Amino acid sequence: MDGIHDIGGRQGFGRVRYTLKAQTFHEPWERRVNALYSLAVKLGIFNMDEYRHAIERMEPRHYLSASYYERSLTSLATLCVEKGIVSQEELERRAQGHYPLSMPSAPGRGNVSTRQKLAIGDKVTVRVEHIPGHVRAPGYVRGKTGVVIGISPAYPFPDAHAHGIHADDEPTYDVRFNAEELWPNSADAAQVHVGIFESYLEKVA
Amino acid sequence: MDGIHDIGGRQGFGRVRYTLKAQTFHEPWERRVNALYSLAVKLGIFNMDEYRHAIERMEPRHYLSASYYERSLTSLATLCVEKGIVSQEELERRAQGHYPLSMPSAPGRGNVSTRQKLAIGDKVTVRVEHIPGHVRAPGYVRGKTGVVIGISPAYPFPDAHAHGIHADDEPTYDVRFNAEELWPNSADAAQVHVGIFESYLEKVA
Amino acid sequence: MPDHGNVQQNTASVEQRVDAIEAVMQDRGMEPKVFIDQFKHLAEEDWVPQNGARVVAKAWTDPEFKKRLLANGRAAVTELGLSMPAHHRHLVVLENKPELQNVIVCTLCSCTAFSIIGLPPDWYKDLEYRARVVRQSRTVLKEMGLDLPPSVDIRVWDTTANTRYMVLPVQPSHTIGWSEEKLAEIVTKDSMIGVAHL
Amino acid sequence: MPDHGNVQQNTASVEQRVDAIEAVMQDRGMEPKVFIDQFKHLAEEDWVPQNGARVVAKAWTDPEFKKRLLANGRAAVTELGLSMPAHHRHLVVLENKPELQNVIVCTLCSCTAFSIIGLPPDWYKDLEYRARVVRQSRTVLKEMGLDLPPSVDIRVWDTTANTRYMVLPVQPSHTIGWSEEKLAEIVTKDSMIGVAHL
Repeated sequence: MDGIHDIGGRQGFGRVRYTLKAQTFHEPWERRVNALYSLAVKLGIFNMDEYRHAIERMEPRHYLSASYYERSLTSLATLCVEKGIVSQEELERRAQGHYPLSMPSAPGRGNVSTRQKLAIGDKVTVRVEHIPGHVRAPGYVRGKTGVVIGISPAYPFPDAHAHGIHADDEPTYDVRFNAEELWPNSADAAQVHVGIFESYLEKVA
Repeated sequence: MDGIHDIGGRQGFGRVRYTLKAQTFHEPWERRVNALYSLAVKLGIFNMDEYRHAIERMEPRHYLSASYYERSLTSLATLCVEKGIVSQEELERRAQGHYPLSMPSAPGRGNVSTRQKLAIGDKVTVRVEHIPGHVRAPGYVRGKTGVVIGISPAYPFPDAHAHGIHADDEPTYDVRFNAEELWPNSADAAQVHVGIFESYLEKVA
Repeated sequence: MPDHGNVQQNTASVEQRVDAIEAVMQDRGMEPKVFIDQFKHLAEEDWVPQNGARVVAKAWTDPEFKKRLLANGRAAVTELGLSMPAHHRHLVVLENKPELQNVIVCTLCSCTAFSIIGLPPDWYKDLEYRARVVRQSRTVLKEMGLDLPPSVDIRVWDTTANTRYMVLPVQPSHTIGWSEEKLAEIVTKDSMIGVAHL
Repeated sequence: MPDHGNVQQNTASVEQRVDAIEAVMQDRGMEPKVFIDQFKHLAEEDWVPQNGARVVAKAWTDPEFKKRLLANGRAAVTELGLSMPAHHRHLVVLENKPELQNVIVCTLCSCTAFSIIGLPPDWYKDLEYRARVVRQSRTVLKEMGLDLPPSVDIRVWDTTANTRYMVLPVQPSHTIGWSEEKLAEIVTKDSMIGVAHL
């Protein structure tokens, strides 16, 4: 989905609040949330793709204003409700207040049937697709052309796996783009490498 | 700029909170804000393009969480500070608290020298440009092709006018796109018409 | 993790912030109070949807006026004593037909021909309408109560430049023959934005 | 205008919400308390940047290991008794050189090879880093204190699939000849993300 989470290259953000030896956790509840969602994954209640997609489905204002671990919490709670483990009412009764969850999911899709095996050195274009469900290609590479420089082991196709429908495994490719082709006249010179599933790519002749 | 304000076609938002005979203003301060920014425009303190751009420059979390009139207020206050009418310190002293303003502006640009006069019926493509300053073409038409169906009178080029640099007047064109070409397989069938400045367009042979 | 927006815990309330900027403008001799009163008058008495309703009613009853209105909206509305601000360079009037629905949005901010159709309603300025109506026009209109049959084409107009738009709604058949005054009473702001029928 | 997000005035605090979901999981027999304790141990004692530091120090001092590490990171780190979760399918080790700086980001969420380089620091998960480092790499690194001369090329790695990355930083020249143990002490998490030199 073309969600608010897809912020690579989006302008208007301020400086990175970088500190030396920055912490991972700032509050005790953050550690608990991280453990609880990991436990749910371990117990097979949901998979990592479902987890990521439930974060992406947060209401855009909530997504942007929430901290990282509040996003984790919202995904965990949303999926527990969607999987029938608890109702939103029970959560709200227990939490003694409104318990914001993510928005409903659109349907997913299976692997792209016309996908091709690619080799290192292949020139590829990222398909111009607007998938209503989960998708792992960032918007900034859509329609852009790059070169395959690495191949990673096959993994369930996230567009399907995040929606509980059958997902064939497929490899991902490290594709190299030039930042100045991604954002003409408006990027620092760099090579930008993105890990891209086979279904998202088309070989350029 | 590829800012958070450019939300046409972005997914994840919920239902429109439509009500019959909906109001324009809900709080007395909203009317005052609308009057105050209009007064500043009338007095020549800033123009409408500067006003719009100062809204777009709001910190993304602030932009999304603020109401329409809080965005107006933030633009008005930011421009009064940037134009030297008041300091942020004075505003904060008077408001007795933190007074969030918009982020600094990137440089603007002048009219595109290679722009061409267009006629009704011309097929045109929206240039693939990523302008760090103000721009009035929504991201969803970037690189897309449509047909000119209307011509509007010339107006100062906003990419320049919003930055206080010389702006030649140029016409805008009503360009018709197919929603299904803008968002393949992911839009309701419709024609989408966008008012586009001449500098943003290239005629397709 | 500290709060990362620039709106902090100790942020002044929006009312305090409005008071502060108004006080500054007062101090600098800009006479904001006078303008606020004038503006209240403009917003409540001048920029009212009854203006557009009069335009629509006249177009329904006067074919020659309708031709002039569709050819040059900005000039035609002056015939009714109406005017538009200088930066609204052009008024394009979009005629709905039984098989054609025109809808207006401003995805980048919330522009409207406010001196003709009135200041925009709250929902028009919301992120939901701005984000969704260009891409999910039929779905959004249906959610808003306008369930169009598939045979009706939709045209969405994104007012991203200095042209302003208004929709000329279809005259309900049961009102044929009514007086201009009576017709003007049934025309709503929402029908001139294109999200409602009459 | 009513509040439009789904986070309302009466929203439970985030702690109350965590308590509620933990209590539900407890009720359903998932034994969350046990797992939270285990996880605390994992996060604080197992998933520490000292793991990656040992990998880096060994690569600096053992050219054959470095070859294996660059060829197949996931297999090579097992030589040091390290492992990665099942869904981290691949570990790609990116070798920095005096004229090449590799930088890791995850623009869509905040993935990292956390069992090797440690859980990600707060700034890595922030919108600012995710939005900006792919497009303004040199500017952002400079703001973060790493001012690279124009002669240094930058490669940004956006970890949007199930491959995980770690940067092999350049060994500082004054540490040539140091023992593996002493070298491991100077390697930081940030140098293995690629935003700092040693």
